[in-house]
Amino acid sequence: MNSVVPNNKSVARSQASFDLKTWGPFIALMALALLGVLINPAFLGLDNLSNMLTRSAFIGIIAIGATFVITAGGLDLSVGSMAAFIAGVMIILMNSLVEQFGPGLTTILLGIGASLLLGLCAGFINGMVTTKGKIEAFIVTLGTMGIYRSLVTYLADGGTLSLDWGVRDIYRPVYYGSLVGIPIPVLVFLLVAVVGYILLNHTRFGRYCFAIGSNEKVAEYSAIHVDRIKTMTYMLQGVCVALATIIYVPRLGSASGATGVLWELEAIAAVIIGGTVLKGGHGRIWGTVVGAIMLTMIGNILNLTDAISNYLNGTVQGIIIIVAVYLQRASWRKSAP
Amino acid sequence: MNSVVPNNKSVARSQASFDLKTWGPFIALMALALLGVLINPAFLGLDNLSNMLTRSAFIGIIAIGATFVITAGGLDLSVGSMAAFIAGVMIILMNSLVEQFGPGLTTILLGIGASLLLGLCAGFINGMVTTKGKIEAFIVTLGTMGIYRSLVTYLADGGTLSLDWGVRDIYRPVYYGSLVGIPIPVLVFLLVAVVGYILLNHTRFGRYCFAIGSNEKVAEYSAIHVDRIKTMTYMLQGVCVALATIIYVPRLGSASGATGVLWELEAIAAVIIGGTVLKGGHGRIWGTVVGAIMLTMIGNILNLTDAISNYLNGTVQGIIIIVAVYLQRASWRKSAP
Amino acid sequence: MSTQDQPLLSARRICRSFGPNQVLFDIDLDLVPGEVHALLGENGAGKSTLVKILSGYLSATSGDIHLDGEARHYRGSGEAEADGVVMIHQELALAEQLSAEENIFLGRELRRGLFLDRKAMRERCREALAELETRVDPRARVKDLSTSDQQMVEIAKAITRDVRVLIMDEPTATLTEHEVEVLFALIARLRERGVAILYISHKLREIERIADRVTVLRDGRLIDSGPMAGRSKEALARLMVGREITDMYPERSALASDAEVVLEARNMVVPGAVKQASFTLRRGEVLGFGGVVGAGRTALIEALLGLRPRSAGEVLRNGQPVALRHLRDAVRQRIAYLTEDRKGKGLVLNMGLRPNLTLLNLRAYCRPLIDRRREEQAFHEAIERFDIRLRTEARTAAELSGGNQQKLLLAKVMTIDPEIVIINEPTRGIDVGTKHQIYHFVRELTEAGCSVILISSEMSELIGLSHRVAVMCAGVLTGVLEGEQINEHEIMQYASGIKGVGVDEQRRA
Amino acid sequence: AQDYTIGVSIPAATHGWTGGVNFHAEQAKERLEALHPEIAITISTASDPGGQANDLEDLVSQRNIDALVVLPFESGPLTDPVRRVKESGVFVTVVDRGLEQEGIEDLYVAGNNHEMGRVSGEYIRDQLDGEGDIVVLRGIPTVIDEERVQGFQEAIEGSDINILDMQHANWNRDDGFEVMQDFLARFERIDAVWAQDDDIALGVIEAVRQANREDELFIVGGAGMKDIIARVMEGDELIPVDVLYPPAMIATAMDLTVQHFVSNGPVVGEYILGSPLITQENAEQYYFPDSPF
Ligand SMILES: Nc1ncnc2c1ncn2[C@@H]1O[C@H](COP(=O)(O)OP(=O)(O)OP(=O)(O)O)[C@@H](O)[C@H]1O
Ligand SMILES: Nc1ncnc2c1ncn2[C@@H]1O[C@H](COP(=O)(O)OP(=O)(O)OP(=O)(O)O)[C@@H](O)[C@H]1O
Ligand SMILES: [Mg+2]
Ligand SMILES: [Mg+2]
Repeated sequence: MNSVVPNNKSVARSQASFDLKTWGPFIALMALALLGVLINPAFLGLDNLSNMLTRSAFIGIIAIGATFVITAGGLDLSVGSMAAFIAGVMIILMNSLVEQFGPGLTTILLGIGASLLLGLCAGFINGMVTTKGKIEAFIVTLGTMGIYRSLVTYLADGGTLSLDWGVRDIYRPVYYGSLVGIPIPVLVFLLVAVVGYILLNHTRFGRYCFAIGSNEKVAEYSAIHVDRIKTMTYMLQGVCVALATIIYVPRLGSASGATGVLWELEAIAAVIIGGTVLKGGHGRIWGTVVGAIMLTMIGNILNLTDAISNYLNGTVQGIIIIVAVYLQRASWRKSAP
Repeated sequence: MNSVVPNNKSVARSQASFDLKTWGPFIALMALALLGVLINPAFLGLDNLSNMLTRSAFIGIIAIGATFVITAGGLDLSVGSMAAFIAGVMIILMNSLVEQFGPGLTTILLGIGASLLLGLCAGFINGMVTTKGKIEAFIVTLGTMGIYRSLVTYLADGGTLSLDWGVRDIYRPVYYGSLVGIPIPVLVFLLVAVVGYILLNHTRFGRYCFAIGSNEKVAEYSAIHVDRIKTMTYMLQGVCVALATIIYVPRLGSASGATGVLWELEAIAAVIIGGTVLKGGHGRIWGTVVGAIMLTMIGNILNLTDAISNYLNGTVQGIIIIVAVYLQRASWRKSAP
Repeated sequence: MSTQDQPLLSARRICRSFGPNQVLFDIDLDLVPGEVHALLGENGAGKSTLVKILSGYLSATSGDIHLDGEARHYRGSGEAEADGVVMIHQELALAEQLSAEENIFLGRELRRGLFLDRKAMRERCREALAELETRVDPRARVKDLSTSDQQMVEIAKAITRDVRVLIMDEPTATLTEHEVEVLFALIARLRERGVAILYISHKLREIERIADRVTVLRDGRLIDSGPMAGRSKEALARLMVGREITDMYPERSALASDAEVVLEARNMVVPGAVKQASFTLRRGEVLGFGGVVGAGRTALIEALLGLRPRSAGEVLRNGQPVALRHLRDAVRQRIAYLTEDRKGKGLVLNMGLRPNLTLLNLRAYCRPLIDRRREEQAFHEAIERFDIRLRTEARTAAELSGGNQQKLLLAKVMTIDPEIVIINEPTRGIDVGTKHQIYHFVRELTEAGCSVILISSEMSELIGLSHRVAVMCAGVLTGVLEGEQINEHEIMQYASGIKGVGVDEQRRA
Repeated sequence: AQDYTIGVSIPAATHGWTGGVNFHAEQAKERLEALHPEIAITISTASDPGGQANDLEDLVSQRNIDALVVLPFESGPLTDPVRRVKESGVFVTVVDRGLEQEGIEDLYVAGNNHEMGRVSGEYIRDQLDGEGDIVVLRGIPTVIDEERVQGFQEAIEGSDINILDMQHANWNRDDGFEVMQDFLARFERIDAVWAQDDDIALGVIEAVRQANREDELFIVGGAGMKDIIARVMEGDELIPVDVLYPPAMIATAMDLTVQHFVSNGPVVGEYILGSPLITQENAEQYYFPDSPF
């Protein structure tokens, strides 16, 4: 009688799977952490954990911006070289401001301001060319990726731009300092994540991103300024890149053509691992945060062991990423066959 | 009664725009060639043109495979490192076969066969993990990208794998030789393009790719084996990569971790420049061919002049890509407002 | 050929649940060759769910399906199709980026050797489209076709297969009267050939014309099933809704003779679609727009609202020229627009119901963050006001039944509290009961001083509701009919360009 | 009248050292063109071996070069393309990385990666009195990296120096920083760090500073970056020495190639540059504050 295979669990699924969709990435993260501990107990060291989180802040902050862009159906390949470019300009600017203002707060604040402005403009350009020029985001940002990368190489004369040592000493705490025991980059990351979460899930802008990513036509017929919102996602991405750069520069105090290479791929990977859909219409900030931490963690775990030939790092990394995502997706699927 | 004739123009429109969509890439290519001639008449030299076309064959052949994958709504980031890996295995194999068979045709044919088989398998793996594992293609192929890249580094012990010089001398004509005045790689490229065109536009497989990329659900309802077709696109991509590798190896006679870096980006760019839609559902082989040639041409043109600092190559390249695509898309838009 | 009492396809005790909610309860259904079986029911009654089960798109929670007396367990629509059970979807199931021809043959392309036999397919496709008397170009991409043309492609897709059982889920919702006639002729031919036909529609007039047998569902239960003979439209409506429906069209609200003009369009030109159209709309008025599909009504209105580019024309709101460049400008002018394409342009199908409802006027629910409670409240009001039936906890708009989607869309449009409401085919896929409610709703609007523009291909709707009817033909606004002039014959004459201003002159120009 | 065209093909400035190569090539071009009006120099940069092979073809077919100065991305893949250039009658100078076949180049100007590793290894061995725990940060997995590591390992062979672990830091500051952070978290005691490259060393310095373990260890970089040399000059105990591997070798090669055309006799042969140890005493002569590297 009951021969026909039914789908009758679907609503139960809808709730259970919703939970699992939310918690899936966290579960995968825990599994990964367990692996880390098994490989080397030093993994759980406070220093190591704090190092790892601090590191993940760059990619994490950039990936939060990317979550918006991707949710709204776009793509930004230029973030890595944009970061390098912003870092370069910021260093040049601060180095020259030192002469006027000395290595003080003014110099740093002006540098930070310029960085944010630059990020905003860079994002604006990406957004306008994509929307007004009606060119695929892939092409536009591939183009600007090359442009920024070569501009920073040009600015650095092929070498490295180094921040004035005086400024560096004052600026240093932005990366190395901590507040109530938490490293500042981690705080910034958390702050950006919270703001991003609110923006994506509790504001009009976020809602519009979802709508545009799902169906641009419907968005247009819902009186949404599609081009404007899309451009804004790129601008937000730019600001996120600028923020990441602001906490990146005090770390090593330098920028070169090699800065931020492949960050775009890492950022997009973090976003997708987190459960955001690459084709748009569905985005999750906490997923992205976990994705970013997961990527950093894989690198960290590999550095904690010499069991594997160095040459095979990439293999292990690749396998872990695929397995982690599989586990995570599987946990959704189990409840929804 | 039936005096209403409203719809007759829409047909005419659809044809006009279709033509421009087909010819748009060619127009952009012509514009680019004109730029080349203006910068340096040597651009038109027979040697130069033949060099350029020969070069574009690698990316071109890979991009033709990518056209299928992308049309069917997938993505393959692993092609570059897959090429490196295949090249590596092929070289190791041929070097060891030399001892048995000597540096003859047998060795080379066996190498070629192994290469094709490997490509097929690699594509199969990508396809199966994506479809059966239900993991995003982006993640899977990002993972395999790392895996292949590190495997080739491992095989080469961090260094370079070099083809036996005896074999190299025999194998050399595959890249440097020509038939009826046309370099062999160009012939292969053309052949792959023609086969690809027929496959995409004149067989069920191609049509299913369009359907799946356009709407997977509808394809499934139409009794299409979605997973199978998708896996087949990855396998086709693998074969294309193997073919590209087969004509690549005699050129440089070696493989290392640095082989094929960023080819995936170039291949995807060629596909998108050619007018294939990144989100799937629409693909054009000739567009891809033109896209691949265009990318090579930009590099070639940059070598024609000293006017621009080498550091700014990327800037010029980026601008040219964006402008070229803009021109091409603009030509569609004019006729279809 | 099987005999009359031998059912071709029969369903026994079909149950179906979505999660904890059961939407079908022990449904029995028999389809007999050469018979048109009509399936009726309110929006959300479970009709689409039932037919999807019959044709293999969904599986039943329990129950059996027999074909030719043999039990069948379809695991996919492909298997059902191989048995000759073919369905025309309510929710269009076409690959948008493929051409009409490619869609029609999707999954069973004709081949010559390894290659597609494009010529043969084009030939067959032309034949099928010709049989349906439509002008659809086989090479046109489905994305670029109007909804009615898409529906015709869907029908063509079905009839080019070897059908034994043809299931049609509201095929006429988006069709013009002419196309409906063509379809009926086709149905008649298929019936002659001994095809069993299951036909779902909310248009009782159609049921009356073609059905041999009817089955009525209400809330997922079988209410009645039997021969059509001896049943009236009214009786069917009562069975469906469970109550009597009288005065389908409410009395028109009285229109003050000095009612001021709230909206005026002058000399609107849309390239390729509309030539020099002007009209006015007064306070409290229902202005109907008639014409065959493709006459340019949608183009005219959408150009007015800034949704499409126009090459000339002026829009005045309360006598003041206004520049509407984006739909947002129109919303600011308190003009609401209900699109005719609810899936393509109306609702974000993979988004929740509440976000869909508030998307148009999200501002009103922000302070400054989105206030979920207010959204929830608005949603409950909308459910009440527009009678949206939620029998399951639908997470996304895609899970609503077709008619309920339409109601949600109407509710969405009304969130801006408009003064001018432009509704394009508002009752598409809506059951009689709700239609009745919507008509009364239109009247309430005009009572309250709002003005309504009603674009409709349903003649009776235009006639029943409008104070004036503007008729278009081939992009030309041929005339505005008033009072006694508003009748079927007159509208047809204007719609086909026989009567009315300047059709020929303008076309020649 | 420009009688000679010299093509220079080098890797693009993707990290510090190649950046230095680019800089010195540009400088040499300006200097030589000013000095010898009859000579024109064209520089092209590539970001992978295939791209460099393209550049070589273009230099021949578009520019009709008379001489080629090439710093191969990798030896293996570029052997054949360079041979083809040679076969078209061009004077070939190979810089830094030797080709896999003998006798193609007319002139070979090279650093010595093996020796660079050896010098570093010997210094660490001597400094630690032949016993201690060290970590190694390697470059991008390539032949160069492999040769350096081999040289290094040969130098410490037989001593009681224990390499705790080696990881790739890809000649990149950020990677150097992160890998070192992890080493520091993992190992209680590290006596010395071989960073192989000054870019990596800069990252390592910051990581060590962060962990406040400056007193425990010292770092040996390589190449001769001005920032590092400045520290060596100042007598920084964290970075007591550097091992030279000068990007300026490209300029030397260009000079020699030009000499071949302007001087009377042919200039051929091998010019191997050593990898001297830069200490506080001799640092001054390797310090070029105007170089970007
Ligand atoms: N995938 C689904 N998940 C959850 N509920 C669903 C799903 N599909 C349909 N439903 C629910 O099942 C009920 C029956 O829907 P169905 O589409 O069969 O109605 P219908 O009779 O076709 O209505 P209409 O006349 O509006 O098309 C509705 O309440 C609908 O919300
Ligand atoms: N963007 C456009 N460019 C060119 N022609 C168009 C465009 N949009 C619509 N048309 C054409 O204009 C005509 C009018 O189409 P429209 O959809 O406005 O008809 P309609 O009368 O509103 O139909 P319906 O009854 O479905 O609302 C059609 O022939 C259509 O092909
Ligand atoms: Mg329905
Ligand atoms: Mg219309």
